[in-house]
Amino acid sequence: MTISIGIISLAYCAGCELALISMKRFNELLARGAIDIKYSTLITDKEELEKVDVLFITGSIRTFEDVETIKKAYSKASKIIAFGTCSCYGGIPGLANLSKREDIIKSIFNDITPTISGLPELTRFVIPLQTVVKVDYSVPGCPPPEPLIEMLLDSLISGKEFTLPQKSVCEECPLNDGDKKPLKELRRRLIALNDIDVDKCFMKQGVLCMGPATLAGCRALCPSRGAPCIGCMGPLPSSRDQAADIIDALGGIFYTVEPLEKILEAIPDPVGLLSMFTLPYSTIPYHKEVGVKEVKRDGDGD
Amino acid sequence: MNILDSSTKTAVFICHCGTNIGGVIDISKIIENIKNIPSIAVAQDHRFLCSTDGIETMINSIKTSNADRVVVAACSFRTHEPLFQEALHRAGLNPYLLELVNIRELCSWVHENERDRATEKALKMIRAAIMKIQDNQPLKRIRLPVTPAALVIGGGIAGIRAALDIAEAGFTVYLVEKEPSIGGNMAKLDKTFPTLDCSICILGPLMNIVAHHPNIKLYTYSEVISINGRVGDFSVKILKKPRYVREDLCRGCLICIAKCPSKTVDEFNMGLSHRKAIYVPFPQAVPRIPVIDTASCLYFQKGICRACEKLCPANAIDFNQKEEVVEIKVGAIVVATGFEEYNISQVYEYSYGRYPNIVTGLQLERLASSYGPTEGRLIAPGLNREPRRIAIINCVGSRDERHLPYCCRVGCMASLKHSWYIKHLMPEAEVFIFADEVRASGKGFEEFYRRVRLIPGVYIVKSKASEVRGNPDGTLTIKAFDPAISSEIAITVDLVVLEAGIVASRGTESIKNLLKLGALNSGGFLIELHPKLNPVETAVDGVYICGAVSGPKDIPDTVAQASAAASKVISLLSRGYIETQPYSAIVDESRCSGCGVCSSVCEYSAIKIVKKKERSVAVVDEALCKGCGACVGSCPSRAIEIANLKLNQIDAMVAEILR
Amino acid sequence: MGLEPRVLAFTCTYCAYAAAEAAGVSKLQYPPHIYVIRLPCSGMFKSYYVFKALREGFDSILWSGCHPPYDCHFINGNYKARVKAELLKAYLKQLGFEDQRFRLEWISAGEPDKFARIAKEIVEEAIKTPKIIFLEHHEAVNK
Amino acid sequence: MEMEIKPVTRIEGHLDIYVKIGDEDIDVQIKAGGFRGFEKILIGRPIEETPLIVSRICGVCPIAHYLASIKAIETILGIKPPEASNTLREILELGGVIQSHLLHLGFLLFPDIVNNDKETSNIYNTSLFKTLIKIRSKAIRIVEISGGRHIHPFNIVPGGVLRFPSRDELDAIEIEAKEALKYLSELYSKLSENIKRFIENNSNSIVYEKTAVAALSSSTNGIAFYDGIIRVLDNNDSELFFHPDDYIKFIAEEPIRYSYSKKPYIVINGVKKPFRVGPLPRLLLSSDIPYDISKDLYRDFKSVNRECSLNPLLYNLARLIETIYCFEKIVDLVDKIRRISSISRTKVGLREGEGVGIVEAPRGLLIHHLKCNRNGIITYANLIIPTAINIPVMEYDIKKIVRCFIDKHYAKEDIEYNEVKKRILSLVRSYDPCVSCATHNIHVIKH
Repeated sequence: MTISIGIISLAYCAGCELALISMKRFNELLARGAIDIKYSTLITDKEELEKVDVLFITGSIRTFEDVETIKKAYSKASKIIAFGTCSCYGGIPGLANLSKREDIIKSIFNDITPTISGLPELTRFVIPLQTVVKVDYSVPGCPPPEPLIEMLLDSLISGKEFTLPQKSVCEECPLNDGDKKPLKELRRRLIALNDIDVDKCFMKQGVLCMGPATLAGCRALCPSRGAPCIGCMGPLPSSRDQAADIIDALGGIFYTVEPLEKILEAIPDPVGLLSMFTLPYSTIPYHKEVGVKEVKRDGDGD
Repeated sequence: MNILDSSTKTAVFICHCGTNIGGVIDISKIIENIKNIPSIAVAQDHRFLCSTDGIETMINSIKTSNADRVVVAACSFRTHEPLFQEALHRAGLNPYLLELVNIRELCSWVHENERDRATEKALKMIRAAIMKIQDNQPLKRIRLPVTPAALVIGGGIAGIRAALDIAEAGFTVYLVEKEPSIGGNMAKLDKTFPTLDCSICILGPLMNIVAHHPNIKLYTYSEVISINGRVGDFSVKILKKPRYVREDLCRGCLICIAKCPSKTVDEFNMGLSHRKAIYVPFPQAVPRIPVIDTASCLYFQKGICRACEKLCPANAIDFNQKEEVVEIKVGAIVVATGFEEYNISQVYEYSYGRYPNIVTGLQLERLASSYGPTEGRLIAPGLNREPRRIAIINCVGSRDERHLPYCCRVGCMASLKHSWYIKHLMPEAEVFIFADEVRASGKGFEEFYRRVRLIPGVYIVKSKASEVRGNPDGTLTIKAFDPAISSEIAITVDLVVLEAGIVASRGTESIKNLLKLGALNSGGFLIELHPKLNPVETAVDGVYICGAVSGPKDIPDTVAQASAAASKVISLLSRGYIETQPYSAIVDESRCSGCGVCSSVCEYSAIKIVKKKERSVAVVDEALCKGCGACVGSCPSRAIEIANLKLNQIDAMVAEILR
Repeated sequence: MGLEPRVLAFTCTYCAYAAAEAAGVSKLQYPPHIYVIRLPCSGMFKSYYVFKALREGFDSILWSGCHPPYDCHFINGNYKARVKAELLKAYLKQLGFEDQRFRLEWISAGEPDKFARIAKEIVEEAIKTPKIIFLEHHEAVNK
Repeated sequence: MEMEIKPVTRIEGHLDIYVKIGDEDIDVQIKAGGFRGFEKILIGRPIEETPLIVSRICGVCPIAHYLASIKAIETILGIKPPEASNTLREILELGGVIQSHLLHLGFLLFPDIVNNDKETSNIYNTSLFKTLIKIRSKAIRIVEISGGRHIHPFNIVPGGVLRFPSRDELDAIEIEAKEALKYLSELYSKLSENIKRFIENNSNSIVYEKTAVAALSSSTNGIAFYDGIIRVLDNNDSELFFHPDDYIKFIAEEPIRYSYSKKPYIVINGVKKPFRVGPLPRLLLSSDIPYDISKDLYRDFKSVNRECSLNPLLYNLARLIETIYCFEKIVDLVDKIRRISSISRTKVGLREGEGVGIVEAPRGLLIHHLKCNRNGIITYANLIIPTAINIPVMEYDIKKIVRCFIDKHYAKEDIEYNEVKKRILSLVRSYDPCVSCATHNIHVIKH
C-alpha cells in the first residue's frame, strides 16, 4: 500500500520539511514505495496540489496568501497534519505578535511607504494553523524531533491513531533527579554561562530551563546534550501557556530572590523567553495594541 | 462541568440572618433565579439557618429531596462551617460536599446601600458556588497512630517543666541538653524578680526530679542531629558527646576535679573565674558527673598526667570514649532551646570587653551568687575590691534599630533586682540606673519597682546613656542627657552593669533548620502558629515551642508556656492517633512528569518523587500535607491539585461570575 | 450585562480573606464589583488564573496574601506569590497591558480597612480604564 | 508575451518568476513568497537568545545564521572564544555546508542528474540516491556531535561552546568524514559526469553576464567559511579586500522599483554593482586547496573554467567539489582540535555595543549586523542574505536566456514556452536559492 503525501508550507523556514526528509526511516519508506510524495515544492516538480492521503502543513499563517493556500489545500487531503511548532503554536515568527503589522512593515521598509500593490497583505497577527482549522494530528517541535516523527510515520503506515506525549521534558530528561531545590540563585542565561555545569539540572543551577513547562517527545534533546530547554515543543496538553506554567515553577523554586528586581535581570524579556515559540497560541496571544478592542466606559453601570 | 445536563442534585439554603442579609439582599429573587437551574433539587431560605430549627429544616430538605451536595449561603466558614458540616453528616452526606458562601461579610454588610447590585452580586456568588460544588468529592480524614513518647530539646526551666509535665502524664520523654548539666540560664541566676526567691533553691529540686524520673531519659552533653518523619511518628538522632567519664560507674565524689592540675576559663561563671579541665559546671549540676574538656586536659593535649584516672576510686575515667549516636522514635517534639545574651561588644559606645569593670547582667548574677566566682561577695573584677558607685545601663542592644528592635522584657526588672543585690550586699553603695523608661507590667512588678525606688542611694536617671568611657584610675564615666535638667550629665563609677538584650540561643538555628520551622530575622526567635490563639504550636504539626525560644520571657511566662506545650503534647499522645485534614494535594499521575518542582516547593516535605513503573511521579504524604496549595501554584504540568479546590472548579467559578 | 466593570480578587484564607470578612464585620463599604475567591494561601498563585480571568472578561485581578516576612500561615507562600507576580506583571506589561489590570497586595487579617480601600481603588481604576475585548484567531484575517 | 512560473519547484521556499517580453526590452521579476519579519522580531530580545532565534530564519542553513550572529555578539561583548571552540564551530559550519549541498544534490537537483531509465522508475530507490543520502547522514552526524542538533543547533554560545565533544565523539567525526570521503571518491566520476552532462544539456551557448563575485577569503587566499576577510573580484578583474566590520562601506542595500525588498549591491569605486556569491565564486576566488582529493578536482575545475565568464550552472559542480573539500577539512580540523586544550568557554559579561558577524553560508556571504544596549537587549538588527544578493543577478541571467531564445527564433511568438521554462528552472535551481532566508523579511513582488 502506498500513502500519498503532500507538504505545503506557509510562513516557515523549511526545517520541518527537512527534518522529515532527513529521516532514515522516511527515506527507506520512499525507496520502498510505501510513501509517495505527491506534492512538495522542495523536492517535486508538481505545481498544483492534487488529492493526497496525508497533507503536512508547515509554518504559521502570516499573510492572506497563506490563508488562500490553506483554503485551496484543505479539502484535498483525508488527513491534515499541523507539522512543526509554527503550524501548531505559531513558532518564533509568532513573536511578531508583539508588534502591529503596520509597525512591522514600517520597520522593514525603512519608513518608505509602500505604494505598489500586490504585496500579500499581512494578517492582523500570526495565527497557528490549529487554532483556525481542524487538524487531525499536530506534531510540534522546532523542528519536530525524530522520535515523534517516527511515531507519526508508524501511525500513518499502520493506520493507528497518533497521540502526543502527555508529560513534560523533565520526564525524559536524564538531568532530572526529581529535585529542583536551587543550588544557585536565578541568573540570566548569558551570565550563568560563566559557571554552568552542563551535566546538571539547569534549573537547580539557577538557569531558566523551559523543560518543566514543555511537552515531552524530544527525549530531552537539548538538556541531554548540554543546553537548557527553550520550549520548542510547546505547552503540555493541559495548558495553552508555557509562560504561565514556567512562571509558576520559577516562583516556587526561586522565591527567595532579593531584591525583587533581580528576577527581571535574570529574565529580561519575559514574553520572548517564556513564550518564545507559543505566543500566538497562548491565552493572551498578542500585544494589546495588536488584537484587543478597547471600549470606553460611560462610568460604572449595570 | 455543565450543570444543564448534570446528574447531580444540589440543595441550596439561603440564610436571612435576621435582617443582616435579608435586609439588603432580595433573597426571594435569588431563589426564583436558581430554581431554574436543572441540577437544583431544592432551594430554600430561612430566617436563621444556624438555629436548631434551621438545621432541622436543612436536614429534612436534604433527605426528602435526595440532594447529594449542599450550598449554604450565609456567613463565615470560620464560625459556621463545622455546624453545617455536622448537619450534612446527620443528613447522611459527606460533610465535604458542602459549600458555604459568605453573602453576609462579603456582600450584604459591605454593600448596604446598594440593594439591587448587592442582590446581583450575591446571586453570582451563589451560582458560582453551585458550579464549583458540582466537582466536589466526598473526603475522608485519615487516622494515623501516634508514638507515645516525646522529645524535649533544651534542659532549661522550660524544657524541665515540659518534660516533667509530659512524664507525669505517663509518657516517655527524651530530654536533650547540649551542656553537661541541665538547668540552663535559670541556674546562673542568684535570685528571681520580683519575689527575690533563691533561683537554684527552686530550680534544684526540679532538676533532681527530672534526673530520677522513671519516664524521663536524660541526654546531657548531647545534641539532636537529625529529625525525620511527621507528627505522631518522628525519628530523631541524638549525638552523645563523650564525657570521658563513665556515667554508669561515676559516684560523683569529684576527687578527680580536686586533683586535676589544669585550669581554664569557666563558661558557667561567664568567664569571671577558672575551672579545671575535668569539671562539673556548678555544684548542683544534674547529672553530678564530671566532663573532661579535651581542649585543656593535659592528657589530650600533651599525653601526660592522667591524674584523674589514677585517683578515681570508681575507675570511671575512660579516655577512649567515643561519640555515640542514639536513634529514638517520638510522636511529638517540644523545642525549648531558650535564650542567650546578645553579643554586646557590638554596642560599641558602651565599651563592653574593653574594660574589666564592665559586666553584663548575667555576669552580675554570677558575682552575686553564693556559688559564683566570688562566693557571693560583690567584687569588681578590675578593682579587686567592692565597688562604691555602680551604674546600671538598661536596653543595651535592645529597642535599638541598629541591633535588636524589640524589648528584652526582663531588663528593667533585672536592673531593679540588681540594684537590690548591690544595696543588700553593700548598703553604703550608690546605684545609678540609666533607663529612659522602666517597664513594670507583670504581676508584682510595679510593687517591686516602688520598693527599690524607695531604697536610699538608688537613683534612676530617665535617659539612655550615650557613652561609657574608662578613666586611667580604673573608674568609668557614663555620659547621658538628663531630661530632668535638660543637660548633659557625666557620672563616674567603679562598676558598670549592662542589661544586655536577649536573642535565641545559638543552638536554635540548627533545630529550626532540622524541623523547617520559621524564625524571625532579628533575634532568631521561632515563630508560633498564631501569636494569639496558638502561641506554643508551630507551622509543623506535632512540634511545639515554649519559653524564651519564641521570644523574650520571664520565668513565670516561660513555665506557663512549658506547661501549655506539655498539655498539647499530652493531648496528642493520649489520643493515640492523628486525623489529617482532608484538603490535601492530589497528584494526577497521568500528568505528573516527576520534575520535582512540587517537592522542592513543599515546606512540609510532604511530597516525594518516587519511581513507579519506570516513571518518576510525585507522591503526597497526606499526613504531612497542610493543603496550602504551594505545589498547586507551582506545578508546571497542572498535575497536582487540592481536593475540592481543583483548577476546573476555580475555572467554573470564574466563568459563572462572568456569565 | 451584569455589574461592570468586574474585578476578581484572590485571597488567602488566613490574612486577606480574613481581612475581607473583617471589613464586613466593621461594615466598611466598598463597590460591589469585586468578587472574592478564597484560596488556602497566596502561594497557590497560578499565573494561569490571571491570564484566563483577563482573557475571559475581568477588568482587573487582585491577588492578595499575608505580609512578608512572617505573616504567612504556610511559612513563605507569600514570597512564592511575590516572585510569580513580579514576572507576570513584567509579562503583561510587555504585552501592553496597564499595571492596574493586575495587582498584588499584602493585607493582614488586622487590616480590614486596607481591604476595603484597595477594593474601592481597584474598582475606581477599572471604571477609568477602557473595557477590553480580545479578537479571536479567526478574526485576524478580517481586513 | 508574458510568462509565469509559479511556483518554482525543487528549490527551498516559495519563489515565482514573471517574464514579460516587450517590444523593446525584457522584464524579469522574481517574487519570493512568505513573510515573517525577523528583523522586527529580534528587537527587544536578549542577545544570548539571538542565535537561537535567527537560526529559525532558515531550516536549510540554520548553522550559518547561528554562527554569524554568535560572531556578531562576540564582537559586541568583546570576547574571544577559546581556539578549540572556534575549531569546533568551523567543523559545525562545514558540516552544515555539506548537508545543504547534499540536500541540493540528493533531492533538489537529483531528478536532473539521475539516469532513472536505467534503474527503476522510483528515483528514490536508485543506488545513487541511497549513497548520497548515506553521505548526507554522515554530515548530519558530524553536525549533531558538534552542534547538538542538525536543524537549529544549540551547542554554540557566546564565548565558546556549551559541551565539548568527548574523545570518542571526535573520533566519530573523523570516522564519518573519512567514510564519506571514501564513498564520494567512488561516486565522483559518475556523479560529476552526470552533472556535466546536465550542464551541457542546459547551457546551449548562452553567454552570461560577467559580474563581480565576492567571498570570504583566508589569509592565504584560500577558501574560508568561518573566518576571514572579504575578497571581491570585479567584472573588470580588479580586486578588492575589506574587513567584515567595514561591510557597511562596501555593501549597500537599496529599494527597487518593483519590490519592497532591499537588494544588496557591492560598491566599487562609488559604483553600485550587483554581485554573485556562493560556491562558484568561492572556488573561483580561491588560490588553491591544500587537500589531497579536492586539490586535483579543484585544479581540474579551475583549468577548464579559468575565465570568470560564469556559467551559473557550474554552481552545481562547484558544490560537489566543495563537499569533498569540506569533508577533507573536517578531518584536518579534528586532527587540530585534538592537539589543543579543550577549554569550552571564556568569561562573558554584558556591555553595550555593535557588532558584525560574517560567515560563508552554503549559498554565499551572510552578514549579521547587531546592536544592543547595556542590558544586552537587541536594539538593531540588519541581516544580509546570500540568496537576496544573488536574486538581481538571477534576473539578469534569466533575461539573457530569454534574449538568447529571441535571437534564435527572431519572432518572440515562436519561442517554445516549455523549453524556455526548462532553461530558466535549471538556471534558478543552480543557484540553490534559499527563499526562507531571503524572505526572513523581504518581499519581492510583481507590479
